[in-house]
This record gives sequence, structure tokens and C-alpha cells, in this order.
Amino acid sequence: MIKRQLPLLIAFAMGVIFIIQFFIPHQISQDLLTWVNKWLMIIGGISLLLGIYSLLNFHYLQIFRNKPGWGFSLIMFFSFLISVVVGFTPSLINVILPLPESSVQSAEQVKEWYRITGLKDGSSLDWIFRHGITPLSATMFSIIGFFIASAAFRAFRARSLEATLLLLAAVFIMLGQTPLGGMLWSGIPDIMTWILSTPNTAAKRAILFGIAMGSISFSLKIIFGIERAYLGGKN
Amino acid sequence: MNKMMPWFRILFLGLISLLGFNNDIFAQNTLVSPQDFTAFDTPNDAGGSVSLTWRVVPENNKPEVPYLILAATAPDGPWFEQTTLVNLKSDYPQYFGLSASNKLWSYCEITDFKQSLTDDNPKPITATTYFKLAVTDGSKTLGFSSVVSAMHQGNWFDASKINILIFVVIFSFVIMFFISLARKNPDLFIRRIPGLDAIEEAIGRATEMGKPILYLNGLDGMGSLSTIAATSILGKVARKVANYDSQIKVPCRDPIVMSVCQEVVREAYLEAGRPDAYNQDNIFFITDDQFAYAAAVDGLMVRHKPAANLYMGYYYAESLLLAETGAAIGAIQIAGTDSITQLPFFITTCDYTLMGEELYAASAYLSREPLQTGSLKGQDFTKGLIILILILGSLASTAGITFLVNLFKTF
Amino acid sequence: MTSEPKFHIIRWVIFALVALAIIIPVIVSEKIKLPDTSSRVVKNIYDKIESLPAGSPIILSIDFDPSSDEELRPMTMAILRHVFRKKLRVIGMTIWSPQSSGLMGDIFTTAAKMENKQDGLDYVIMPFKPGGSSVILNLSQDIFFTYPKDYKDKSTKELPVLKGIRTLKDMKYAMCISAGNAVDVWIVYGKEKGKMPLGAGCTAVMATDYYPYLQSGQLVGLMGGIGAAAQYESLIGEKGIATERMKPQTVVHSLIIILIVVGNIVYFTRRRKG
Amino acid sequence: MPESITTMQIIETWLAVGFTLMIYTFLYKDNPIFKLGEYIYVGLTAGYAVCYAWFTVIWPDLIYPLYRALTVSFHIKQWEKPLESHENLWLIIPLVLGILMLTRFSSKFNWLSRYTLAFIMGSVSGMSIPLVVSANIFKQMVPTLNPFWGPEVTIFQTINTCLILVGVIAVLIYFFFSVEHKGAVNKVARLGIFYMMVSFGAAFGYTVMARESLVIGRVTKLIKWASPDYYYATIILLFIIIGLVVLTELFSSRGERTE
Repeated sequence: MIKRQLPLLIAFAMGVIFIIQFFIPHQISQDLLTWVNKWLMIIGGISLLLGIYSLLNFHYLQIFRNKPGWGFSLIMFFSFLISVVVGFTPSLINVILPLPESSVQSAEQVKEWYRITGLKDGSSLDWIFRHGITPLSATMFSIIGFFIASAAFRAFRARSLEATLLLLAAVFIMLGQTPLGGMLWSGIPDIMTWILSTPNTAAKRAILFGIAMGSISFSLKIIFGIERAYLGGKN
Repeated sequence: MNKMMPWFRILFLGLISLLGFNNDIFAQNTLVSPQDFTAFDTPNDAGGSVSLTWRVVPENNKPEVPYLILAATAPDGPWFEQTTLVNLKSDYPQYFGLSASNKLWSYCEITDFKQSLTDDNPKPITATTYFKLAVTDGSKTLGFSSVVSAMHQGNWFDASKINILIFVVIFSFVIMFFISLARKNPDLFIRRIPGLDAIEEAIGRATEMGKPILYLNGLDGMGSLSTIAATSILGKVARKVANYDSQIKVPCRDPIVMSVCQEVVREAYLEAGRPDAYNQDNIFFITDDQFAYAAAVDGLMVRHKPAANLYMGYYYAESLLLAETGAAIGAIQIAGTDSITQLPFFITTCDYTLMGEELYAASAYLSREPLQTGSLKGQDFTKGLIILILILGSLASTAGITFLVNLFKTF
Repeated sequence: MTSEPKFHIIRWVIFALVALAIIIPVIVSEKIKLPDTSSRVVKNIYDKIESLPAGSPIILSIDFDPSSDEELRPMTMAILRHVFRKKLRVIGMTIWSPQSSGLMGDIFTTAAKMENKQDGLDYVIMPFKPGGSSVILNLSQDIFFTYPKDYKDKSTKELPVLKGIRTLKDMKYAMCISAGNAVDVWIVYGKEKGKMPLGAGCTAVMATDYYPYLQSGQLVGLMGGIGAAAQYESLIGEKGIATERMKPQTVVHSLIIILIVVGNIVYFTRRRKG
Repeated sequence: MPESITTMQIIETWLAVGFTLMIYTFLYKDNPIFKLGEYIYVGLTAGYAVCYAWFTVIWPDLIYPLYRALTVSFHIKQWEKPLESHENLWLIIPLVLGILMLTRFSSKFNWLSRYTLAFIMGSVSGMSIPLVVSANIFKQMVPTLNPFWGPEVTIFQTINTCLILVGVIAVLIYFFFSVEHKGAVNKVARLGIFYMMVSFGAAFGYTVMARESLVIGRVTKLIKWASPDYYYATIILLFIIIGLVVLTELFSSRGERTE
């Protein structure tokens, strides 16, 4: 009962509360939504410990079992520590030097002050973000530019009518976006506009209708406890 | 007066000014004092706002003859000028609906109490507030309405959303009805979904090759229904994997998703009668950064060379990074996503792709439980209903009937 | 899907070609000249502005913040330079975020300097006001009451640029350049109340969502991303940063199309052979 | 220009160039240089995630307000101004739910985490139902219900309106699960697939531009950093990294193949 039924009851109650909440404009109901969204973020923040444990444990085992490539795991540990140490150093200093009581006017100010020391432009963590994480992210993102070419080369073959339509639509749009299309034939940009405004709109709308059907009935199944895979075991 | 011929009017005006008559008297004659001025709590809102309405009269309907709204905290003043901005009730269908008569009413919403027209720090209204409406010629006040009062309050039902409520109720009943129908008559026909049939084949091939299966739950957290659907499919897949004695690897981007997946897979192994084969370390967290996660999964793919990659859930730009690398290692790839923008990339790089609604249908399809398949019937029924509404609505709006269109307006 | 060596070699060749198709045009950018072409959706905006007589008041709603600056600034610049040259009176406003006002100030001053225009005389920048749709509704009643003071805290009633203007209905044209849902708000409220022609600019990714509005006539034209900005630059004859960026873009697009064609030729010749 | 570049900026540039080229080696194939970049990337972002969660959520939204609410309400420190209202005592709920999530570390009590999961799933499902009805159904429905003809409708618009309506219906019929795709249904569903294929092709083609502009952005920066102002960062690092990749290739092909 406590292990199985109570969670289902909680899911049911929360689900019904939030369906009803949508239709209540009263401040209490709006506050409830804001609060619960904040709570979900807090739960996510706390749960990060689980993730970090999983990550560190994996690499710890790699190193201590001398698995091939353990050196890389050591580097992972090292860069993780750099982020954490650099990130928390200013706040450790804050703990040692307590807040000047007189300068604190409101709780919002305290929060803001704290946020600023950690993540503000020019803080050490921000430096790591800008000069460590950003170039890595931007490069990884830009690799898609290469992959999209090889995917196009492989996939766009006129094997069937469906594949031909896929190919033609893609080629027309690619042509229409650059001066190339207009140079070849002045009608290409217009065809591009038509493809985007008519068949594309129709397909997107219908897919959205379908997704709506699927996701609402899925939500209902969760609320009514029919879909309970996420709860796992019976014992 | 306003029906006068323009030339006559000009002549008349000229004569008056020649004779030295006061123009204000003329102006006063053309304006009418406000009619049916009322104040009430703004409906369908959280509170903090009061609404004022009065009848539109053609004589006053000129931008250079503004209304001036005055407010006070007591019925006999002192009065403070609030605003000169007025709109029509028809501009605020979220409060007043789409009735054609809304065009005949002026409307003004008051949320703050100002000390003057140019008050930069108005205070939110708190207690009962008194209003009166003045008609001005731009500089002089020409007449006042009677004093009205209202108190703002939060409302407990948003009537503008009633159409959504009705739809939710109908849809829930349809789904529940078909589920209960399926309970009585469990043999429901479900069409083939090739992508899902291929999962079995993929697992078989992975077992033969002695290579793992890679399963991704998408990039969203547990707050997204796509992810919940993906974890549900994972349960069914993991059960087959357990039966085949193959291996499944689930790298996660969200720690809560990771926990759910661990639970789901453990349960699947238990149901398959092989709890000893379950290895929690195969369901692991990488990092929550989008492209760092993609880089790590790519690295995982090229180093472990899984025989099959399953991408379920919601994806963003990284979809191609994952699926193209997967294609390069020669894995069987099956994707399922309701992320419309990423569907093209899965279609072009994967062997099978579940599109949109098929992702949500997948767990029902794989489980074949009547409770699950019943809901699919309900979804089909509602889709039929939508088709019907689309046809009827288009015909109706061609005939000039806007009823069906208005029924689906949201505010 | 195959994992044979040939598969990888083809991939490497494609990657190398893509890299070359970008590196070479970036390096020898000056030597490449792109043909001046424009799609109808962009040209419509140009034609609309071109058709307005000097002194016509127009509204430019700058609804993006610094995160989309790189993609949307070139088109904003091109349009501003065009309207300044046409001697139109420009009212700059935003319903997006407080950051947008600062950004707008920067763009407007740069463009005004290029075209020798004066703040308050040829254009005015309004501060950010929260409320989105209600700001537009209020504009349809009274501009001076909605914006009693401009961005520089000057009283709007005294500005020569706003002489003879009172409501949104006096506008001859409006354009919203947005990275969010501001275009929708402008279509629903601005177009409905002001009845003026409305143009839209947005990021390339969002543009597909707005094509239906072109078909229904709610938008006169649409500019999506750098590509549209480059077209506009060539329309006004001021090739700038967008045109520069379109050069490698055009080469890569051509490369990908050639790759697709080659792939199909190989595929069909192989199939014919059996 | 040269005098305005500080030593710090030079270091930052070299770092960015190094990371960029390391990741780009993946285009050739998986290699230890990419692996190094990948592990650094994962480590940095995981650490950043911890700091970010702490600075933006855990401390300002949980610990600090809760501490304030507790100290004030239980009069532990009466001299303190009541910075936070007693409302913040509600924060005990997410704290408890979060801690329940952490019971997953224990094999005996991990069932307690189900309460948290049920809370999340239930709330999310409930919140999404009306939103999805509003955004995916109602907001899509209204623009589809266009008049076929009328005073201001051109013949071109009439055709497009019909094509959109037919397309929406055909694609919806493709998504019917309880009807076998045979005969007329199959034909209509196939039409739906055609529509979707055109749409996907269009979206693919449209995205090419956005993605290539990212490569262009990266390449432009690399070329800028190849200048003498930055001590030829790109050129030198390019040679070093290519050399390292070649070396590791030679080493791994001679030595044992490891995973």
C-alpha cells in the first residue's frame, strides 16, 4: 500500500489539481503553479547529486581498476574539479567574510548578490564558461554543418516517390535561400514560399494534432495509474 | 449636426468665428455626456484590476475628444486623473467573449491608482475605488458621468477557457470509455508500426553480434511527456533485451531520468526472470550540457560500436550529431520523437522513425495490454472528430458562419 | 547502413569539400561577387517602403535581445538605412524586453550616423513598456499617452518627428523584427487595430512558422535570417556584413546540391547495371 | 589592434583554438585527441552544472530562504529582520521530496523515491493536458478553418486552402492506429506521407543554412586567430594537433588495438 498505492494516489491528486488549476485565474492558483514549478527545479537540483555520483563513480572505477584509457578518466576528474573549485571559491570566501548586515535591504538583494559573485560576467566561473565550455560547445554544434552534408548525400536518392519528394523539397529550399536559386530561375524563391506555406503547414498542423492526442491520452493514463512503468518494481 | 454636408459645415464654422462666437459652445453641442457608465471587477483574472465600460456614442467617437477617467478612494473625492486611454470591449475577448455588441461599448481597465496623469509611481489599487468619467475637448472638461464604484477580486473560474475545459472533459471521457470497452473486448486491431517491429530484429542482431544496444531517452528531463513515453518504451525494450540475454546501455542527461530508467530496467529484468543479469552501471549519467552529452554519446558509439541505437524522446539540434555518427558505425537505428524540427534528420539517417503520435502509441503497441490499446482507439475517435470539425468548420466559414471558428479561439 | 572503408572515405571527402567550400570563400571574400536576386517575400517589404512618400510615419518594433543580435542586426540595419534614405519618419519601439531598448538605441544611432539623420527629427526611440499586446492596443488609442517620454526622457509631444501623428492608424507601415512571439502579437493586435501594412523579420529557424501569414495576406513580407538581410542589402545597394556571410553560404549550398545530384547519378547508373 | 590584445586574451585564444581543433579531429575518426577534448568537456560541464544548480537554485531558492524563515519563525535570532515571510516554510516540501530522491543510494529505502517521482509525473501530466489542448489543438484549428472562397479570396488562396485542408486530413488519417492501411485508407494515408515528406525535405533544406552558418562562424574565427596578432595560434596548433593524431594513429596501429 505505502509502496505502491500511495505514489499512484499522489500522481492522481497532483494531476487533477493541475488540470483544475489551469482554469482558476485566482492568485492562489497562480501562486501554486509558480511554487510547484520552483519546487520541481529544486528537486532537480538536489537530484543532480545522483547524476554526479553516477559519473564520478564510473570514472573512479575506471581509474582504480586500471581499465584501458583510465588516464582520460583522470583528466575528466581534473576538469570537473577545476570547475567546482573555481566556482565555489568566491562563495567560500563569502562564508568566511559574512554579509555586511547594514548593506542588506531585502532578501532579493541578498540572493542577487550571491548569484552575482558566482555567475556574474567576469567571475572566475564565467571565465571557464566563456573560454572553456563555449568554444567546445560551438565546435560540437558546428560539426552538424559537416554531418548535414553527408546525411544529405546518402539519404537524398530518388529511390521512391516519397524519397523523391523529400529530395526535391530540400533542393528547392536550399536553392531558394541563396542568390543561386533566383539566378537559375526567378520562380524558385516563389516555389520555396509555396512549399513552406502550404504542404509544410498542412503536415505540421496534422502532426501537432496527432502529438496532442498522443500526449494527452498518455497524461491521462499516468494520472489514472494505467501507465505506471516509471514506478518500477512491485516490492 | 454631424450629418451636415461638409461644405455647409465649413461655411457655418467660418460664419461663427467671423461673428466672434465661442467655438467651445459649438463643440459642447456636438458632444454627449457618457452613457451607462459602469464599474465592476475585471472577470477571469487573478485580481488587482477593475473594469469600466460605457456606451460608444458616435458624437464622442473622435480621437481628439478623449475621455478622461477620474478615480477616488471615497465617493466624494478627492478625484485624481487616471488615464485617457480607452478601447472597445471587443478588444478584450478574454473578458467579454466575441459578441458583436462588444463593439458598442468602450472599455478601460484600471490596475493602478495614480496621483496624476503623469504619475510615474502609481500604487496598485487595493480597496473599493470610485470612478467617474469625463468627456473633454482635449483641454476642458465638458461633462461628468455619475459616480460608480467597484472592488477588485481574484476570480475562481476563467470563463474564457471554458472551451478548453469542455474539450478536456470530452476527451477524457472518450479515452476512458474506449479503455473500459477494451477491458470487455480485449482483441482490438492495431495497425503495424514497422519501426516497433524492427526493435525485436535489432535486439536479435545485437545478441548475435555480441554487441550492446544503445538507448537514449531524449534530451528533456522528466518534466516532458516525451521522456516519460521514452522511459515507458525502455521498459518494454529492456524486457526483450533481458530475454535475449543481450546488453543495454542507457546514457542519461538528467539524473531523475537516470533514476527512473534504472528502476524501469531493473523491473524489466525481474519480470523476465533474470534479476542477476541486471547491471545498474549500464544506466548512467553523463552531463547536463547538450553538446557535451552529444560528444560523449558519440564517443561511446564509436568506441563500443553498439549493434542498434534507439533514440526515443525529445531531441534538439544534436539529433543529427547522434544519428549520423550512429549511421557511420553501421548500427541499426530506430528513432521516435515528437520534436517536429528534428524529424527530418532522423528520417534521413535512421532505418525506422516513429513520428509524433507514434512515439506515444509505442508503449501501447509493444505491451498489447487492452488498457493501453483502448486509449489508442479513443485517440482515433477524437482524430475522426477533428477531421469532421475541420470539414464542417471550413464549409461554415465559407458560408460566413464563424461559430465553429470562435469555438476554438483561445485567449 | 554499411561500415565498409569506402563509406568512410566518401564521408571524409564530403567533410573536406565542405571545409574547403567554407574556408576558400571566407579567405577570398572580396573576389567573389554574388548575383543580385531577391525573393518576392523580401522584395515586397522593399517595394512597400519604396512606395511610401517622404515624411510618412512608420513603426519599427525591435523585439529581440542581444542573444539574437548577430542574426537580426544586419536586416534591421538594412531596413533602417532604406527608410532613412526614403526620408520616412521612424518610430522605434519594443514590446520584448528592457534589453531590446538599449540594443535598438545602438542600432538606430549607427544607422542614423551613416545616413546623417537626427534623433527627434527623423526618428524617435521609445523606452520598453511591459504588457505586450496592451501596449499595442494603447498605441492604437494615443501614442503620446502610451509613451509620454522617449528613450532619452524627452517629452514626446515636443518632438518634431511625431508631429501630426496620434495613433497607430496614422502609420503608413509597421515592421516587427523579432526572435520570439512578438510577430504574432503584432499580427493579432497591431494589424487588426492599425490596419497598416505589416512586415516581419525573424530568425531563419522561426521563419517557416510565419509563411502561412503571407498566404493569408496578414503580412506583406517576411525576412528570415541572414539570407533575407543579404537580399535586402543588395536591394538598397549597400553590401554589408550579411552579403559577406552569404558568400560561403552560397558555395556550401551549391556543393551540397551538387553532392545530391552526383549521388543520384551514381545510384541510377548502378541500378541500370543491375 | 595588436597593442589592444592582452596576454590574457592570447591565452584565451590559444585555449579556444586548441579546443576547437581537438573536437574537429572527430570528423576524421575517433582518436585520443578528440577523446581528450570530450572528457575535458564532460568534466567542465558537469562541474559547471553543480555550481550552476547551487548558485541559481539550491542556495537562493532553497537553503537561504528556508534558513531565514526558520530562524525568524522560531525566534532563534530575534534581532534579525524578517527578510522572508513564513510562506517559505513550504520549501520543506521540495527539500523532503529531493531528499527522498536521494534514497536511491540505498537499496533498502529506494522505494521512497517513488513519492517524488509520482509527484513530478502527476504534476507534469496535469499541467500539460490543458496546455496541449490549447496550443496543439485549438491554436492549430483556428487558422485551418479558412473560407474556401469569399470577397477577398483569390483563386490562388482557394487552391491553397483546399490543399492545406486535404493535407491535414490525409496526415491525420495516416496516424489512425485502429484502421488497417488498405484500399482507400491506404491511398489517403500515402498522400499524407507525401505531405510529410515534402515538409521534412523543406525543413531539412531550411536548416542547412543555419547549420552551415555555425561552421562559417567557427572558421571565420579560426582564420582571425591565425594572424600574427595571436602569434599564429591556429596555424601552430593545427600542426601540433595533426601531428599528434598521426602519431597516435601510428602508435595504435602498431600496438595492440584497445577499445
